[in-house]
Amino acid sequence: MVRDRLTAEDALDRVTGALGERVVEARLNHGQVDLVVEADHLVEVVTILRDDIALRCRFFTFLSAIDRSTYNFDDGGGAGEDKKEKKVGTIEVLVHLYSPEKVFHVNIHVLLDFEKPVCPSITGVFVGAEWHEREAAEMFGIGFPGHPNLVELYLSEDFEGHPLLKSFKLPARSFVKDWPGAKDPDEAAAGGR
Amino acid sequence: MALDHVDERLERARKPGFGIGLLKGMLVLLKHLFKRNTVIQYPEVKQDLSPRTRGVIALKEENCTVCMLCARECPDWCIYIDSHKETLPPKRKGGRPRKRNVLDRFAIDYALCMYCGICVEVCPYDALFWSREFEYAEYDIRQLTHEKERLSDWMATVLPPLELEEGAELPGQAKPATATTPAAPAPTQGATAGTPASTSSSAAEARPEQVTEAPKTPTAVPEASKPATAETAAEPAPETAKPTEGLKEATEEQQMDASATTTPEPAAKIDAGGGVAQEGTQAEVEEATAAETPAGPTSSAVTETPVAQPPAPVKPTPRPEDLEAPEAAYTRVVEAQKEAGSSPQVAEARAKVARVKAERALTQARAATPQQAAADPEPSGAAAAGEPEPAQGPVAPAEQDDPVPAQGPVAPTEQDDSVPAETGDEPQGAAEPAAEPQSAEGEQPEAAAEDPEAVYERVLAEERSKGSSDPVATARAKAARMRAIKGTLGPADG
Amino acid sequence: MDIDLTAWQILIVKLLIILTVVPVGALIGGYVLHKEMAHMQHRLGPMYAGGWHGWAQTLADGIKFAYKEDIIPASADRRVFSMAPAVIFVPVLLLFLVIPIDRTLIIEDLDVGLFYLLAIGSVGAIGVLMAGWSSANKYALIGALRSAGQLIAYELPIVLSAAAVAMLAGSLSLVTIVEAQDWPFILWPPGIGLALFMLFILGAMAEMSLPPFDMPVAESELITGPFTEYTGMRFIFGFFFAETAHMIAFAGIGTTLFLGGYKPIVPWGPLEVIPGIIWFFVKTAFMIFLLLWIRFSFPRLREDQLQKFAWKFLIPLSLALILATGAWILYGPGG
Amino acid sequence: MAIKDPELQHLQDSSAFADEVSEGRLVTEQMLLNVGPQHPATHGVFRLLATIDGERIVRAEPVVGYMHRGYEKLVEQRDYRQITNLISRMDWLSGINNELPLALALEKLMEIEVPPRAQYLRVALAEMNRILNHLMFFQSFAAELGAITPTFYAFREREDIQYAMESVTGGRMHFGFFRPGGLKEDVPKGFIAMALASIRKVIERLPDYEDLLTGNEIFKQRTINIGLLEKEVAYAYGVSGPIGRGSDIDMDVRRDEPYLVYDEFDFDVCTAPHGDCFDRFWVLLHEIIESAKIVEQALEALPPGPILGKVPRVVEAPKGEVYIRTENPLGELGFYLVSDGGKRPYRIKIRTPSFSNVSALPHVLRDTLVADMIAILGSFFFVLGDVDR
Repeated sequence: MVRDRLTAEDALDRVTGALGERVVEARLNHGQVDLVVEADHLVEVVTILRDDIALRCRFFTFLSAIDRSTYNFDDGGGAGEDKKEKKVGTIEVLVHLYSPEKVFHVNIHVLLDFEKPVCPSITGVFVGAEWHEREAAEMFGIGFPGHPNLVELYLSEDFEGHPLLKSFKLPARSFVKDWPGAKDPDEAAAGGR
Repeated sequence: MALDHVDERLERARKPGFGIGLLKGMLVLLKHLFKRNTVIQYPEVKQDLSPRTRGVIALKEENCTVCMLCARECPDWCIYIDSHKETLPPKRKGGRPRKRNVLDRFAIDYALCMYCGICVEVCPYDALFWSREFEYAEYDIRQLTHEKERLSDWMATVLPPLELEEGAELPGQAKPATATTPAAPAPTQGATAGTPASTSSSAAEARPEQVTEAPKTPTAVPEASKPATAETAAEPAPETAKPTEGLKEATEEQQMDASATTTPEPAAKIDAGGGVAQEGTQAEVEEATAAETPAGPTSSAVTETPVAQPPAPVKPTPRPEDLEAPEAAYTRVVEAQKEAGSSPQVAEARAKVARVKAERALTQARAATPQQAAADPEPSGAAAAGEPEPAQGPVAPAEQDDPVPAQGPVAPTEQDDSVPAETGDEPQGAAEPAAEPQSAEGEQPEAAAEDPEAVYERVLAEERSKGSSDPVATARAKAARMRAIKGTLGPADG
Repeated sequence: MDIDLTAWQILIVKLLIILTVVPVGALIGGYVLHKEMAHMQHRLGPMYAGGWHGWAQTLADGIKFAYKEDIIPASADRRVFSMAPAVIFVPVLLLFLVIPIDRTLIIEDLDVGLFYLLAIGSVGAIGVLMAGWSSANKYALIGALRSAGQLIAYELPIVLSAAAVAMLAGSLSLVTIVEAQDWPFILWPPGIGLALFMLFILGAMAEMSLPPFDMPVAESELITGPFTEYTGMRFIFGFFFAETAHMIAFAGIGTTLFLGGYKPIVPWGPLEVIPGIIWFFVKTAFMIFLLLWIRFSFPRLREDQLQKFAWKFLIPLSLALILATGAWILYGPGG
Repeated sequence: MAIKDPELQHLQDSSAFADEVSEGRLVTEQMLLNVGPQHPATHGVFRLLATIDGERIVRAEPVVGYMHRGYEKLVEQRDYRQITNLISRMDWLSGINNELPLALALEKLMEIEVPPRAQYLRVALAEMNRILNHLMFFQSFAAELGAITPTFYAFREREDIQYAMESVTGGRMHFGFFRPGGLKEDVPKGFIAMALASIRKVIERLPDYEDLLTGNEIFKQRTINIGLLEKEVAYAYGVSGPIGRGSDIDMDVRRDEPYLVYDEFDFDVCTAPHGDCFDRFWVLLHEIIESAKIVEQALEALPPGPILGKVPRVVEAPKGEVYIRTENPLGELGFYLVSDGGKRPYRIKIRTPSFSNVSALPHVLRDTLVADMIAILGSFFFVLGDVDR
């Protein structure tokens, strides 16, 4: 039940206070705490968030990943100020925790190297993360050392490639049939199908 | 905080009873043994579905100008359209031949369709409607592709939209008027639809009286169109394409209020009371965003063709005195547009439209005040100046506010429907079948006083005096001359 | 004029009677099942088959199944697989031999009628096992084992309650049992009579694996239990006819044992005029209505709960009732 | 036949086997039972790989992915209106609730102000859809336990509500009615009366359902203390909705972080402490009453006015990221919308309630009976479209 509801600001202060230097960057985004954390600090951060009495982020909402390789950071609005560094971390794991008592959200962004993304598994802290990590692994090709059985969740064994990466082109329907809307209004070719 | 009172009941519920619960359960069944059943015996008794039910999509061929928006917007790629270009003889002797898109094939493959209604929503010319028929199952999946003949047959089963709940407010109106759209009497010959009034008896007990009672009795509710004076945004603001209730099927007059140029961001002025984008049917403005466009057709931004669709119920015509003179409207809008930063052509086009609107309201007010004569129906969508290049889409907004709806593109059947309550069922001559927008605008054909050539010189001089640029002046003069030849009222000679 | 037939011919006539009356009864029973279920669930039930209120619905089902292809699974044990439905259906037919429909209208008035009934009633369990085992399907196997365990567990309450009735009537012949009963049928002897009746009803429902005892046929778990692999005529006879005919048979037995068979409900003058057969059908119809009513209103018990309910509750209760009836006979008003 | 069980390999030769049996130990091998993917107890295509020993389940491993349509990839190719119709097919029992988070996320990014009438109507339609969803699960749970009659009572009620919603949106399951900024159309005359009538009929008939099921001894025996899900485990798996509230998790987005106009209505959040099948069912049934209360308040206080805010014709979300969550009938549905400024989202992470709820199944199913597995699966209200996205 909701004990003492925190406003976004003091939730941010509490989180930064509790985590100290483990966090690369912390800010508020639409009333939710946004943290950028290094991969090796992740398990520590998640454990603190869950166990710290002042925070009690006990509800594991989800873990997923975002492939920001084609995200246009240029016009400044990108997630982080230093755009150059952002370009490197173009794939990130996103962990979202929620504190039912204090009613505030924490988004943890873990920036990973694009070629070989590896992020420690948090199934030790939240056992529910197992399925989420299996999905992120098969969809983004992220390695999760420490995961009990990292097998595919949705896709079949013989599926090559990682579908949710931007590089994975969705096999468009165009080779099945061409797009009916392709005709321009004024030169609509007569005698279509 | 878990609720305590629930806990007692929960704890009591969890204690094992001694068969009493079983008996209570059995009594519930016995009770139902003697209740009247609520089952509709389907084939004999049909459920009286709402006109909004998404059963099948019907096509009104006359309205389709092959703008391909629906085919592009469809997420499932299930609309196939073919058309060819035809050159039509000039409208009048002096005019140049006009090119027009004629529909060859318009097919919807209902095997793929997911009935989302994006096409019906996105169609700028109200050519697609929802009909509530759903009994068109086939044995062979190929027959599920309905060609345009069959789609037109479905038009017979399209029902007029429903009256709105009291609080409903149309975007274009300040006061919440229950703008009903007195529509054509629901076509009773709809094969299986059964008259909407016949609510299935056995279901009546279970279902409160079905919403659509008898075919909408058209109530001459103050038509919510914008009286000229109130309407400040005279320029062709892409004001709400569809009335709030977006039930365009029934708006008997259909307007093509296309802003002349592809305004990237609609310089829309918010008219009273409503948001810019009409609530339901946002005409799809952005360029075709086909689902996975393989190469992404580099189609030019299709002209944003918001279809102005003010409800067409009869409006109390304001007195001529308090209407703004057309010329004043024209000048006012040009300045407004200039400092609003739009390009000269945009400003000028908008001003022209505003002038036509103002003048139209003026003449209509003048015509309506002496007697409730039904202006002869001017097919809407008439292009004020020059014929609409197909690509660019119809230009002039012929906002037809006259009491008698102009040729009803929406009329389900070819027979033009008029507002029954308004002036009786005086059969309107069916508008020319071809959707070729008649270029004449203006309503009361008065005998033109002067001969065309004199009109030409006079207008040319006038325009020059007013300082408009040369091409504009000649264009206006020629237009005036054409009108004189045709003998309709021009904007200037209001 | 009386026709003198040899014993054989009488036997054939009797069998013919059974072979016609029981399937028709099963059809009617099926129809009543659909209709009652429908109206209890606030709907109409079959309306179209055969005209007014779909009276021919079960007939249509039967014909439909007859046309269905008769598939025997490849890995099934063919002979046992094809024999199983017969082993289930024939005992149900034989039950009708001894049920007295009217004072004289009884096919075979055995003086050990009740004993015969109970013996034939338990043959069905073997058929179910045969069906489950032979169709080489995991679900069928589980269904069969459950069904066998259940039939055996609930055999006892029926036998014991029937025994108590036999004690009260003093004979095993069904006709004498009916004669021995008089007016307030199940209410006499007070308490015991009603308890015996409830016992019999629960036992019968478990025998026929009607909900709440339909684990072997649990749709959501084992689809149709031992009969998952059966199609066509085998399915009809093994499952559908057997179940409905069984229901009618048990309703008949229940009427004869507890509700006073062909005797009028109230021994009041004018009611005596109505022939016994009418009374028998009225009471059986009530019994069928009761059985179906229970069937539609309850979820099913779990397998172990069912067994626990039988061994720990029903059987001790029936033993106690036997004791009570004995005491009643000795020290009660009769003794 | 060969013994597959690794521990029992030493019994391959018959002599060792004979000694085992002679020592009185019954040698049984565990059977691998495939429940699904076509199985009446699973709500859709879902396979449970259960290793059973007799009738006791040793380990149950759900195999998902049969319904995986790849929403998160599809969504990156579609514009926002097409997405609205797409995601209403995720949890197909609550079509309109699925569309809500997308509309809210876009309104938050584009700072659109939604007129009050639209907000009230959204709440009313969402709650009516919640009642439809709950009635459906009330019926399917009862059917799985063997009671067939609740099915028809539940559908009788659903029909009226669906009819009312169809007269507004045009569809019965997939509505496609919410737009960023408001609704597609306004409600027809008579809708309020019809909706309130159908809601009141549900409330008036709930005591029947209580007698039919909750009071029923057999039902209690089948569900009490079956399938226990502890509170901490539920938190760890992210279980929310009626299942979470059945395990004493007092969380309801409508009350904790009120979106739309939920803060203007008074309704209770019903929770139950024990975390077994009975409690989950109890919470589900009582949420119907709460939803009905909300619908009544919303429709009676429906303000006049337009139903669409100021929305540009082309819905283009500005750059930015936002996580919006709403109380879907099955739990917390959240959209993490990353927008690149175009007409199409750059990425949407769809956090569906059933995905997390079902991931807690193996924990609950350990050491239960086969018949209980059916009760537990029935009491875990999940829809496969939600699980597999």
